[in-house]
Amino acid sequence: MLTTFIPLGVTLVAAPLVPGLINKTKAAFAGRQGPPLFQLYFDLLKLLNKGAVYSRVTTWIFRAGPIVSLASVIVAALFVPVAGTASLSFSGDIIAFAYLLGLGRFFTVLAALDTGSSFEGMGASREVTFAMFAEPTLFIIFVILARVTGSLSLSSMLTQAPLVGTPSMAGLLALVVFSLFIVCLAENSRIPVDDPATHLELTMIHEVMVLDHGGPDLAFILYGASIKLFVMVAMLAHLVFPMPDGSPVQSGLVFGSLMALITIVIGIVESAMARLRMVRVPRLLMAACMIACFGMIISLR
Amino acid sequence: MEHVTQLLLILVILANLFVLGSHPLGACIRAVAFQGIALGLLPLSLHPEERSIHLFVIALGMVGLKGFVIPGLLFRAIRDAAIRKEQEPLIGFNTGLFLGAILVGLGFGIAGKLPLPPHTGSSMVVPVALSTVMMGLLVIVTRAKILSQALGYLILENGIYTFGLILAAGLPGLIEMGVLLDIFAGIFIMGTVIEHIHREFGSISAHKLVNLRE
Amino acid sequence: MTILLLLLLIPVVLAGVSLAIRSDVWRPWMLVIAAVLHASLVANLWVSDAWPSIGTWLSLDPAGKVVLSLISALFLAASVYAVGYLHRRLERPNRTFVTSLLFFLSATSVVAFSQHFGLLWVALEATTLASAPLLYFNHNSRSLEATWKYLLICSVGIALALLGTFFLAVAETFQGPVESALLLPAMLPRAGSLSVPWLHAAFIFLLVGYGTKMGLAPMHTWKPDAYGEAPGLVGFLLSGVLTSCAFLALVRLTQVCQAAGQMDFARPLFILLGLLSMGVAAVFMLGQTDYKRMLAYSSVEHMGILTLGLGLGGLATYGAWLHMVNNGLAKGVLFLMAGNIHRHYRTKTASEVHGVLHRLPWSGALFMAGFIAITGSPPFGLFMSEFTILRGAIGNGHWGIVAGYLGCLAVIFIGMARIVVPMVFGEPPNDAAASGPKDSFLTTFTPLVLLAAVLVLGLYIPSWLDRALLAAAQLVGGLR
Amino acid sequence: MTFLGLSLLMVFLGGVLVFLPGLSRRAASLTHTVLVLAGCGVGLVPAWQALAGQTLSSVLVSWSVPGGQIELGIDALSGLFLLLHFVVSAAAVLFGSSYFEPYEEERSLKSVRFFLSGFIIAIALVFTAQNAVLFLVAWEMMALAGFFLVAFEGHERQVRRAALLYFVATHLGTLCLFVVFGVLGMRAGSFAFAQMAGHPALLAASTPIFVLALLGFGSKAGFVPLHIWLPEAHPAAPSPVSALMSGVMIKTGIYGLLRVLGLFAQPPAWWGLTLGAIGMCSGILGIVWALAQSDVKRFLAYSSIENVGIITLGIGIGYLGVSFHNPLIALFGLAGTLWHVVNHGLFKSALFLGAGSVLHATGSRDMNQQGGLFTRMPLTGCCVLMASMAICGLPPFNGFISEWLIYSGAFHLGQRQELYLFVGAPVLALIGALAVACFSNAFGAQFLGVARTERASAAKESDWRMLLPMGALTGACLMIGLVPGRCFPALGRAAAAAAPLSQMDVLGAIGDGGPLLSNIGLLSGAFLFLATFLFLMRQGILAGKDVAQSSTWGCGYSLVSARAQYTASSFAQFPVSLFRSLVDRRVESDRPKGYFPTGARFRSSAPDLILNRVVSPLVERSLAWMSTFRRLQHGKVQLYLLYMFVFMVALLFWKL
Repeated sequence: MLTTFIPLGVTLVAAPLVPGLINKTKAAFAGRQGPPLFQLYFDLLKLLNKGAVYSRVTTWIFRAGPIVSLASVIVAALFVPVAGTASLSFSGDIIAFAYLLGLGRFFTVLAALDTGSSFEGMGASREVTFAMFAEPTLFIIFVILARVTGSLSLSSMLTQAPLVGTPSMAGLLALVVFSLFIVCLAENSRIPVDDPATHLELTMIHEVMVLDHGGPDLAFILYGASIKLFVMVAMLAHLVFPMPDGSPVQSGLVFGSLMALITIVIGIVESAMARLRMVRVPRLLMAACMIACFGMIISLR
Repeated sequence: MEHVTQLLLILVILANLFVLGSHPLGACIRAVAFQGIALGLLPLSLHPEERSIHLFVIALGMVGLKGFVIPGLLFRAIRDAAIRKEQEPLIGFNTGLFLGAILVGLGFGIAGKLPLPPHTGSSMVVPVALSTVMMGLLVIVTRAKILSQALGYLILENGIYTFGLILAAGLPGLIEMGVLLDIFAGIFIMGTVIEHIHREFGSISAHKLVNLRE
Repeated sequence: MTILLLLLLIPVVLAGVSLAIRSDVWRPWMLVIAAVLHASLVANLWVSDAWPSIGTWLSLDPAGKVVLSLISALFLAASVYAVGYLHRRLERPNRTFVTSLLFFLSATSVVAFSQHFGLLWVALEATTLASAPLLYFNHNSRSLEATWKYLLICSVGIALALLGTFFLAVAETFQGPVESALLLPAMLPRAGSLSVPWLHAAFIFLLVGYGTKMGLAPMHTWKPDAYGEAPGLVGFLLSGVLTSCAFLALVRLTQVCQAAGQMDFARPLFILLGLLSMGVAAVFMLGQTDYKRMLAYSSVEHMGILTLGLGLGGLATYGAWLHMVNNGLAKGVLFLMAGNIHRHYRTKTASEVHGVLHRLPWSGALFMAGFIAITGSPPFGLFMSEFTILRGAIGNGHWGIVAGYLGCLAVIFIGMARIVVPMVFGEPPNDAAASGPKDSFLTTFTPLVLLAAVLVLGLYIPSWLDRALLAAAQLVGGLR
Repeated sequence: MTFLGLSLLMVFLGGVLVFLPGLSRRAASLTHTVLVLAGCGVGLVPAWQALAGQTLSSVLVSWSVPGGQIELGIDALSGLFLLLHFVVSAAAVLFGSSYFEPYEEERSLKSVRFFLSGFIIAIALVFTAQNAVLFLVAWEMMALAGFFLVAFEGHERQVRRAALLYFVATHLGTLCLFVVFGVLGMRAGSFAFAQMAGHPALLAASTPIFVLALLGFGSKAGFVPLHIWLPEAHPAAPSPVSALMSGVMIKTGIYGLLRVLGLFAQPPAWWGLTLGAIGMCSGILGIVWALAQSDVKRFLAYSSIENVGIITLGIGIGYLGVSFHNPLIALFGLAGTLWHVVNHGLFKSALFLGAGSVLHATGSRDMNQQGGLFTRMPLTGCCVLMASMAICGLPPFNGFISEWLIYSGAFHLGQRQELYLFVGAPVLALIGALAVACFSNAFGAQFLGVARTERASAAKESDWRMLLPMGALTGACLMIGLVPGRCFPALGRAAAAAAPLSQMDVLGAIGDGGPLLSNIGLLSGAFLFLATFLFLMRQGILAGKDVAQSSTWGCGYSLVSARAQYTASSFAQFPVSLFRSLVDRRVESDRPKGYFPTGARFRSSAPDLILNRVVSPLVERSLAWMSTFRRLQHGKVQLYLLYMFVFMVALLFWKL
């Protein structure tokens, strides 16, 4: 029974590496040395050892926000395959995956509104608006994969996708990966949609919602964000190149290199582009949605 | 007796045209009275062979009622309303006459559609009756004074009565009397209402009676 | 035989007596006495299941029996209300009012019994003349104008009906003189030998003539003026009793057509008139501002429904008969309540009347319930009859008629709701009207009984009434 | 079935005994509440038995109305709806007993209590009537009782207008039903549903019946073009009544639709597609309009339209499954639909009762004037939070279960060849995301942050008679969310009764549907376990440390006033601006002028798009056109006679 949870264990352990690698690539592009790869681990340890400061205005919902968002992401990570196998998979778990992410987002927004500050309200409103485009795109991708692989469980969808084999699938693969990549950037508030490293409250989206969290709560939030990023990148990895079904060590190596490759691509995108204007972000997400629909039409032939 | 019936029927049509074309209200009432008398005598000429008392009584009643009692009522109403001068119809006289002619044609047209009942005195009765009915309606529609509208109603009744003559035998006396009684009561109530209107509105012109509308 | 004589003579005798009575306070009780006697005699007819007749002209048949009992019931309710009403209106002498009401009762009873077309015409003309003074009770210029228009239009209409009766007589005697012409029981067996063109002409004239009495469009123009200006009580009697008598005349006409096999000539005419009346009522109801005129158009609509039911035949005829009974009862509630509201608020424009529920709780509730009943909502009887007529229309596949029928019902519901709901609910205007006469037992008890009757008819049709309606419907080719 | 009779009798007594002269106000309220609660309790028994699969004998009483027959019977489908009905009615009446107390002084509540009982009885009759005429009578009596309840505060012009709109809309809908049942009755020869089911003669008239049934039941259920009365009637009605209307009365439309469409043995495929299309556009439009509202009850009314959209989408998927002979899709679609009907009944009535409790405490329905109520009304806050999470379909609650079923039906449908079938899942996802936006906004604006007005800050928690029903309803939501596996067979039976599925393949589909649902139950359990574990971990970590209190981070600006917070309108301004063409958003504001602005004012409202842009102009134009005809009644008696004369001559020439 224990072996089934290895993929979850790998995810939990390796998740903070991904933001580290992204910051490393951005530093390399900027010609500076940048923080060490394991910087996030050290931050998490530091935060866990701190006390906490809560605003007088807030209720227990503010304290429950980080806990629920982390728990929901961890349970969602159960379904995502790591190196070909997932901890838990049943037909229809894609819906559970999406709605668990929704649950995390719901409680983060409530925690933001609880503080009663206008910045957090602004961030919450933007977060919820962008989610309105990301979710349908995600579901169109799931429908495409369900049509192609004939199954409704996330792990079998991603692993058995005969994408590379047939020529027509190459076009479909490109469309699906591209739209999923944009959704990943939007969900994890990376550069084109939101700048994780900004300090100007008016421009933030995700960061401003967690302004008032400190100490262990902030640790939970950062850790949850990194797991979510790891999970999305893992999905992309499985789509880009199907895992060889040889020994676990071999598929593990392939999976690790793919993850690193995609993370570096994210880093490159972040260093090459600036953040889009707030009005343009819905257009980008709408473009992702149209691309997915186009992929859907192609998959029908 | 055929030509006597023709004569009386022509008299009825003439009375109609006279009312349509003439100004003074008094003259119109007299014309309608003559029409009533002519109609009263018509059954005698239509069915000469029947010498039954029943026919005489009805004829006498008709002549008395239509010739003298009802015109008397109308004259009394005029005297109270103190209007002697002629009535201004809504449409000019010649158009009135022209319409009258059209209606006579219409009456004959409709009568033509209906097969002639075998044992009527003459073929003229049905068309004359129908055109008198239509003329009566025309008088009501085109006159401004409500008294002349009552007059038009009277002409209408005369028209219907001429038609009733065809089946003089068929219709039992009691019903005949009932019809006469109802017509008389109708005119009587109309007369009283006209008096009230005169007292209430100060005139009996129909233009005053338009404030009940949507 | 004696019951029939009594039924006809009692009102006349009491009319004479009430002429003699000088005090305005005691005279209205004459009405109640006449109504109670009349009702007890009719009840006796039902209990002993007797079919009295005098000679061949006056005899009772199923159709006449239903109409007679409806007349008697409605007159009983009206008389009880009239006592309360006239005691409140002592400033108006009610001598002519009470006597003409009693003449009205006897005339309508004659209509119910008459089997002879001529006698039927005389009786209907008598009802017109008897009801003219009733309209003029308020003695102001508007009611005078309404009376004049009522008299003129109805007299012309009835005159055309007389012409139609003569046409019918000619149609009958076309082959040669026959004994007892125009007598229904004699005419029906030999209806085959009627001359068809004359019968058609007679049908058209009688339809237009009695249609005027019934208030079918386009001969309905007198109705809004007459009901708008008459007191609520008179409006109720005209819309409940007089229209039923005119409907009976049309039924007699249909009997003749049925026997002569000319129903496919008559059906389109009935349906045309029915739908035209409902359409006109719908159009005129929408922008209506005066709630009494609204009830007049509602009466035009329901007459349209009756004629439509008669025209559709089969199941719809039974529905039409049931609808006649329901309509009479429901109209009672609405007109009497409109009378109460009018006297309290002293205005007829609906927009100036608000909060009737607060000011006159009983009248407001009954007015609202009456509105719900008259627009054919289920718990009340009108839904059953309208649904039966609809089933009749669906049965013989007239989709156009179904659409027109339901379209008019919908528009009329919207029109009436826009008038009644703001009147019943809302804040009452707190001006001097607050001092108007309040609800009293006499002015609200009878409408309550009528409403209860409509409610019972909606939920449970007693078997004796069901048999009577079926017998009446079978006269004109109806079935359950 | 005697239980059903007994329960209806008790509810009826509850309504009538109120009129006893001797009764004091408190005694009247007590008798009414106790009797109706007991009636609902007793009514639950037959519903539960029918759902558990027992076939109950139907009551047959001869009724001397033409074509009518009093026939009451409960099959699995009626059992499900009855169960929901009695649960929500009990909660609403208990809530009402304390909600109506402030109205006690100024007016007598006899009529409201009578009509409330009448309303409950009529709905129960609608669900159990097996004869078309009885169904119609119960249907209209429900509409009537609803009208009088909506017009409870009839003295206000706005409430009167809403009641009138509601009454006209239901009546027009009923007219369509007249034709539907008229045609069914005439073709099948009898008005009993049993005889009508699968009758061969019905096929010929299936299209008109389908369209008219859509119009008739759709206007009651609230499909988008016919929904115009819903956002007006619910805010006007008192809260317990709007809970009952939104939770149960709307479902009578769905029940009727399922019952009538279930009569046809072979439903054509385009039925499913039309239902799906209507469902999708009702869902999206409903939730977009909800987002733009600032009045909480109007917001909940629009959210009901959205949920009805989801339900209809489920019916569409179910019927597509039936016409494609795929029992799995059919079962998922229909079971998901029926489950969402029950779920929506539970959490929507809880939300309305929550709104009622807030209205009771603060006296205002405008979300922009509330704020910070969670600290003052914690229990109401918890119930509304749980209900909001349930309505958004978030995992530990029951909303997720029913949406999961509809999703899997949509996905299975998406795997078929036809292009247009893939749209179901993404549209449902968009609706879900919008729902998260709406309800986080609504809950945040009302309960979180700082109180924006002194009335909000003076709010007090409601008494137990308001909290108990809310708590029970949200508890039921959580219960269903955690153990869905056990409820699924009952839902399967109800779905089988709703659609023409053969018994055999239904059991097969239930077989493999069951374990999937138990997985989800496990999932929710795992999530809750993990959340408590993390909570304990954090408690452990913070045990030693110091936990301080300070003010929220205001970027250094310390004098933050409560009005600086994001209100419901400002939160919704950005998402609503993306749907500009769909939302008729009216803003009245005078901006601060000059260098030292004295004051500024901003007021935004979102009246109903269809009502203001389509229906009102249409009604005005038709009224104007009709009034041109009214000039015909101009008062000149001569012309009246001319009409008669011309008509007669025309008849003579036409027919002679």
